[in-house]
Amino acid sequence: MEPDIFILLLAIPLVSGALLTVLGEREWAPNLNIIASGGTFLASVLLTADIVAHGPRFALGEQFFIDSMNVFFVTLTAFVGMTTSIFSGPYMKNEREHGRLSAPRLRLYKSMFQMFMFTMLVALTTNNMGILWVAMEAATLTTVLLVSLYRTPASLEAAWKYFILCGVGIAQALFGTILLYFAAERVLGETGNALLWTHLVDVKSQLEPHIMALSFIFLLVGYGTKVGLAPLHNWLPDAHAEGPTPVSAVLSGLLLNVALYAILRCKVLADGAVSPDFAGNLMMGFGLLTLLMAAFFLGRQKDIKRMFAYSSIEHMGLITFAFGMGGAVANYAGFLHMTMHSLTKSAIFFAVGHATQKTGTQLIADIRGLIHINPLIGWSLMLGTLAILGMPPFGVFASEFMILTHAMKHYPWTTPILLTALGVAFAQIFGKVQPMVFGETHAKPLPHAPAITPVFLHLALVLMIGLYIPPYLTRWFHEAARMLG
Amino acid sequence: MSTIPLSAQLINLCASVILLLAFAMLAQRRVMQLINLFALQGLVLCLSTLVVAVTTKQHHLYWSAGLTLLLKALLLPWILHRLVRKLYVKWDIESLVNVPTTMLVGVVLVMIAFNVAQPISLLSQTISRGTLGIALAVVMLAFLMMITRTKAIPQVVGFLAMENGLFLAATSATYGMPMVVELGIALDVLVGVIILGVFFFQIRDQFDSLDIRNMERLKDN
Amino acid sequence: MPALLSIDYLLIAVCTWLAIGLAGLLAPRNMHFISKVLFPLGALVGLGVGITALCFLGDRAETAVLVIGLPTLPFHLRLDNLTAVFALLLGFASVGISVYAAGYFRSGEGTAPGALCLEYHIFLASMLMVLLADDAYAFMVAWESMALSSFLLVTTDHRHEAIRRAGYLYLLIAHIGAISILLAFGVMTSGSGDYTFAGMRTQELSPFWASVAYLLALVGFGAKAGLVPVHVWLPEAHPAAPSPVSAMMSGVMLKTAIYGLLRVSFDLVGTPLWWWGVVAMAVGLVTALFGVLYSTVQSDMKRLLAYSSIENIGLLAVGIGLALVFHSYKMEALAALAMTAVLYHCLAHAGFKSLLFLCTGSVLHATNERSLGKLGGLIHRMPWVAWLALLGVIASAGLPPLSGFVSEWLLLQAFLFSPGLPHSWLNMVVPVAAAVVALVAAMAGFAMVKFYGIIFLGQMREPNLTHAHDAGPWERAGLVWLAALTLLLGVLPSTVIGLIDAATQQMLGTGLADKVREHGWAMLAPISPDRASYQPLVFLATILAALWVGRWLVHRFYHGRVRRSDPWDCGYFFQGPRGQDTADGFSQPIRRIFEPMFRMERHFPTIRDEKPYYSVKVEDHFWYWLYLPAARLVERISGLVIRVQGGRIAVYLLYSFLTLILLLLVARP
Amino acid sequence: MSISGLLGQLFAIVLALVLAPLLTGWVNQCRAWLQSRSAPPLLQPYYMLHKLFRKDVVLAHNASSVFRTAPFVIFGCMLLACAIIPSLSTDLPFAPAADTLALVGVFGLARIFISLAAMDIGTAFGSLGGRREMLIGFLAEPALLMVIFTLAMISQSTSVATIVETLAHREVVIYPSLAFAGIAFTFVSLAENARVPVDNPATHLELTMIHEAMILEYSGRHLALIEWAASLKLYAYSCLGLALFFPWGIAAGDSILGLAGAIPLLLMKLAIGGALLALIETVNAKMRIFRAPEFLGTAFMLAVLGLLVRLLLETRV
Repeated sequence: MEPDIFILLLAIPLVSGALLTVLGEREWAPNLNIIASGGTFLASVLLTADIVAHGPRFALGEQFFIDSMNVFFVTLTAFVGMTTSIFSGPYMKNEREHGRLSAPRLRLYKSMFQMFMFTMLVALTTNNMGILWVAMEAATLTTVLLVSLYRTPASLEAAWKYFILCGVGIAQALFGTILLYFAAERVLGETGNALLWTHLVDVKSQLEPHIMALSFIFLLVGYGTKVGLAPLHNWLPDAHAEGPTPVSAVLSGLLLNVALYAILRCKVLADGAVSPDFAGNLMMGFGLLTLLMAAFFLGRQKDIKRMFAYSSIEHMGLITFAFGMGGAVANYAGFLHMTMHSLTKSAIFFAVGHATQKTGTQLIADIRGLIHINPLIGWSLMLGTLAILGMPPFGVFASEFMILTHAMKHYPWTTPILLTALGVAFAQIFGKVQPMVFGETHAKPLPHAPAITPVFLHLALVLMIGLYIPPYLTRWFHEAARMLG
Repeated sequence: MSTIPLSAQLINLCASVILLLAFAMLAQRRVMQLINLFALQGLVLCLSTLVVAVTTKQHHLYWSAGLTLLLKALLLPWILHRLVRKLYVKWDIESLVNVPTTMLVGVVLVMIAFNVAQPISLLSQTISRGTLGIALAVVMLAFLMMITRTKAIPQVVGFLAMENGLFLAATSATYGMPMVVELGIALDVLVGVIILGVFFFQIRDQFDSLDIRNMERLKDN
Repeated sequence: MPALLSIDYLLIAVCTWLAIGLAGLLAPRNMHFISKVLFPLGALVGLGVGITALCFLGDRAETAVLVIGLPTLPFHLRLDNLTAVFALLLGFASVGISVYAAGYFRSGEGTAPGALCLEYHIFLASMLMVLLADDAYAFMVAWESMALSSFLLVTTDHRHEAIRRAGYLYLLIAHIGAISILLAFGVMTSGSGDYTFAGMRTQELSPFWASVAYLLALVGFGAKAGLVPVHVWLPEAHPAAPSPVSAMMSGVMLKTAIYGLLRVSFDLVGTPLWWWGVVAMAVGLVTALFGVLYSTVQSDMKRLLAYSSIENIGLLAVGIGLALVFHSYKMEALAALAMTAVLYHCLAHAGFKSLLFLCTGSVLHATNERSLGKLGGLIHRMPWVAWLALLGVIASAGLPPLSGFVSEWLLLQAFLFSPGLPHSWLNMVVPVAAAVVALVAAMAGFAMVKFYGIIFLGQMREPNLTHAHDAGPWERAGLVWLAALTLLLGVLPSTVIGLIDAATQQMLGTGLADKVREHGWAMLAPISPDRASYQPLVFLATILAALWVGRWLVHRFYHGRVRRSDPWDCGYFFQGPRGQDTADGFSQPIRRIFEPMFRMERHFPTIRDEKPYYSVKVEDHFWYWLYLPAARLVERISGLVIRVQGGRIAVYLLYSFLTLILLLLVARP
Repeated sequence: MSISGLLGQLFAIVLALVLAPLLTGWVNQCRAWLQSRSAPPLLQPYYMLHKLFRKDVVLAHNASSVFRTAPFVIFGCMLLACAIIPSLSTDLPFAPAADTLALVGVFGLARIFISLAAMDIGTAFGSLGGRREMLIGFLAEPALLMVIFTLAMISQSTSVATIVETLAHREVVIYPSLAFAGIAFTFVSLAENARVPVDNPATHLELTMIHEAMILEYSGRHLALIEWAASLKLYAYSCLGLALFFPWGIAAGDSILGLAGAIPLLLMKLAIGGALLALIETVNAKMRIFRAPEFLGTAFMLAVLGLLVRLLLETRV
């Protein structure tokens, strides 16, 4: 056992966050941010290698547990975190030169970004359902500060709604956690281990079904608020649209995933205790409702980031639906889709960020001709959009293909709903993005060249997975899917 | 009937008081009074935890009781008081719509909560098991309170009252969560309130009031 | 090193095309490198594809499994005779189009040449992959890549709002079609979860589910092919695209949809039911009639051709329907006749429609004008294009001795034998269908005369047309290639049928080749010479003889004197270009006779008009019957759903609260 | 294909070339008689052709090569049609070159060329004529095809020779469908040959003409060829009608005797047909151009009815 890597993984963001807070906004602060994120990513890769080589393991006693399921999320999180920090370098410089952000705000941004990464990594790696809750709440707090970074009325309003809705939601999750502890205690006794997931899984079939059902409802509603399941999603478009774009990218690409990850951990337990359909049906129902509603929301959007926020909701609905169906294929597809969505959506937000900076507006109607302003931005937005809409050969299609075919096989009645939603979403999003990318424009170039590498890095990965999923990734997904039962 | 031990009776009493306070908060228009009621609720919560701790000899429950007292009965009310003073909203009065209806809805919620909790609390072996329903009811009432409030501070108080309900649930169903979790929760709550405090000032700067009805501009329709 | 199979060659071709495309990104602005090196290379690869397919025809199917794809479903590929026929089409058509494109694309506005090169070659490669795919995933990936790359090609000149709209509509309908196809595949697996085509072949579907699968496939592939009512994208996208792309889409891409339909209905879905054929026939007839009617009234030359493509696709669907009907009654010989007609028409249409689209490209380059009302007399300035276009026009009008006639002839022959069907209703209806086909064929002639006469003949309608120039050498070479294909397909039907018969045999178990071969290469007699026969060479020889011998005779016995003067025109002296029929005027009889078929907005001048003008705008009924209502419905639902996001936090909390309460009350383990 | 067959074929072609203007002349003469005019000589069309061939060609300045090629192509098409249609004998070496469907194609090709040529000069009348010709064409063509379908179903073949043999050399069976088809065919023939009531071959009244409008700009040898081709077309249609509906007397083989017997019969039939045509042209008035669709629509309906009658009543015969 080599705990140092794991410690490093958590320590880097924590320490660098603290450093960035203490030292303030300096010339090298963005680089420190990037280096820290890169270090985190490196640590996550090493950790992954370790897990792949030696199998799941504990850390810090039994408080942290890393298996193939969460190590994968850790890598993904660290990766997107790294690319986001790269992206935010020039982005934030431009913001500062536009006078939209001052140095203290930038300090806040960077430290909170690292803290956010820390909380997410804790949430992903912890073995304790209580700590999971604490980390989720902490993630909310850090992101609230990030969302309100601009201190404009709109961003404050968004942050307030975010705080209150997610706070209330997460309180429900706490109630669920209490009930879970209650159920576990009856089996495991009053040790501190009763909230440890590894212990809970071992005894999941003995947990009292009534309590577990109730607990799962609270957990689903609670964490589901953070996932953005309809009708609990209302905070999400506001927060995405009003925060700085890098924050939108990590919210969409990572936070939603982590919340869903929390639900998945709970689902495993609920499946074991209650009849296997209970949690699944609930998730399928929420998933379908979310998917459908989000698709119809898309049509009326005037703000580009808001629109992609709804797109995130839509995809979260689809993923939730996939996990709700359960089974090896659907779970696999769900994980794949989460990955693809994270990568693609954050890439889109990067592109959107540059686009909005170039044009000085987030209004769809005012953004035109990106491909003339900067062909790379234009193409990346176009390709990203097509990818997120499920056009092959991008990876999103692979997962959607699997989800759809699985649904067709096991729940044929859901296919019309799924297809309606996907079709409507396609029409709406594409109809809005196309004139933004193409068309005429008069915008001028920006002082700092955009960091476009992250976008294409993401899209290249998505493209690769659409055509070829490397065997180790498959193995990961399979392991993870098996863990979900 | 008389088999219920004294401690349990005390706990039930505390729980009932908490529920009563929840109703009182639901109907309370003045912000200062609301904070006071919240502090009182925290105190009763602390008492009930203490009773459980004494009865069951669970050591960590002493710690949680202390934590509750410190945080919910003293620190948070103090912060809130300070905020109210600094924000000059001491005499803010909310125009609650239709208090009787709200109360009625509250009663229905209590019934629902009891019904939901009933089968579960029977499974519990804790002496405080009967209060699980009350805890759920408190959570829901706090929820209702957040829905009905139009000012920022009372909404936050509602949010904190919900935490109280959760804490009651934790002690009543399971004699409290593991210590590390409780500490984490407490820390989160504290940080949350501090952040919110900062927020209040920003909101007031931007909107000239803490009325959250001003914050309805981000919408789609 | 083991010998490479044909499928390997085709895979190499796919990779080469992709590599050529990527090479374009190396020097995205170097027009010379891209057009004079990469596009000709692509044409060479196309030639290779065509020759490989040609050599393969008649061989046993070859399969391959690639490493890429889903872990549970890697790309399965299969080369069989049906694939080979369409690969042949793709390869040979692409040669002409790529060569033409080498001379056509110039750097200017819109997409950079490098990106264009990439998109174009991805388009080619994905079409070949569509043909090769042997599992649902590979098929869908290739299919959508094809849609995507062609969408990007269509929007090459994306500064124009109309072009963007066209692209949007195209991709949207393509996507919906793709969803439908995916569903069809899903139904065909019948729950086995085996998404390879081999797996689907082994499934025995109940008639109901088989019908569902067939109808879904018809909708899905119909959306790509342009069957009514999912045709609306076609007349928008084709004119919007650069001409080589229009040619590629119309000539080749639409055929991949036909390929898909054939693949599903004759290969994957199992035994067909008789009414499937009737459905296809009905849809086909409506499409053909609709297409040809609308093509006659267009005043944009590329739209005219696009509608003409719709018509041809309709005829193909009729042929497929007929083949299905015969096939379902086990009348395989007749099914083979109809099937041959379908395959032949695919080839023929690929040739002549690509040719015509490329000709419009040359006209566009020479004049910057797409509207028929502003063209005219171009034969004097661009004789090469004009004469080659004449070949295309004659073929497209379905006249001997060119390619279009052969397939129409075969189709009508197939119709003639339908009275043998053991179904009295069908017996009655099918001849009427034949009548409609005849009408369509005749009206295609009208449309083509309009197309040709207005663009190339008459007086120049605009003064700037005098500066028009003929196509350059590359363009000319591409046109000649396609014209040669059209001519060859026209005069050597027996040989060609002998080649493509392998596909018919594969689908139906029997073919025409044996009978056709009996009578030598010069005569086409699919059943027996007593019943029907056709010798296109005699036609050609007679006409050429009349031309040369007649001319010689007249000169020999009389004289060859020619005097030039002003036209006579019954003595009218005002003979400006405005005196000619406009594009609208030419089609006036059609609009008048078929008035209910069009949605027209007309403006008639009155006596008091200061500036009298006449205008007519013809629109598609389906747009108002189907698409706008659907869009409005979505819009309305959106309007309802959007209310959820009302901005008030208390309401949001209430949603959350009610959700919780509802779940607590309802959800029970 | 025997030498005698080839000779027979050549003879049929030469006969067509010779007889066609004569038929035109005959029709004109009959018409003049019926209209109480003094008739032109029977050989007038020959004189005219000779005169036209001798004259210079006057081409419009912007006449293109299409304009100059078209007369030859049209002439060739008509020649081919005449070579295929059995006038004297069914044993024609050219016959397998085209069945009835291809024959329709041949007429279509000629029509397209003449329309294109009409549009080539770019005059108002030219394009008017071209448009109307195509209009008549696309209305007449399906009707003709339906007629052919009826016949083809009776004889189980689309080959003209086979149809004629079936109808002529079998025991007499009454086919009601043939009556429908015959009327439809007559209609179509009138329209296709630019006859009253659809067109008037004798008019240059600008708003009513179709065929004449298209050839306004032709002169000299080109006009001669076109006029000759028009005569050939009339001849071809007549022979086709006779062969399809009155096939008796057409020789089955290529014996000289059979041919010798067929010639007078053909002449007689043509004479009667020409006279009838003149009669029709005399008793009818020319229709407005937009009545033409109704006229041809009727023909189409009749042909389809004939087909249905054939399917309904005669399939069990």
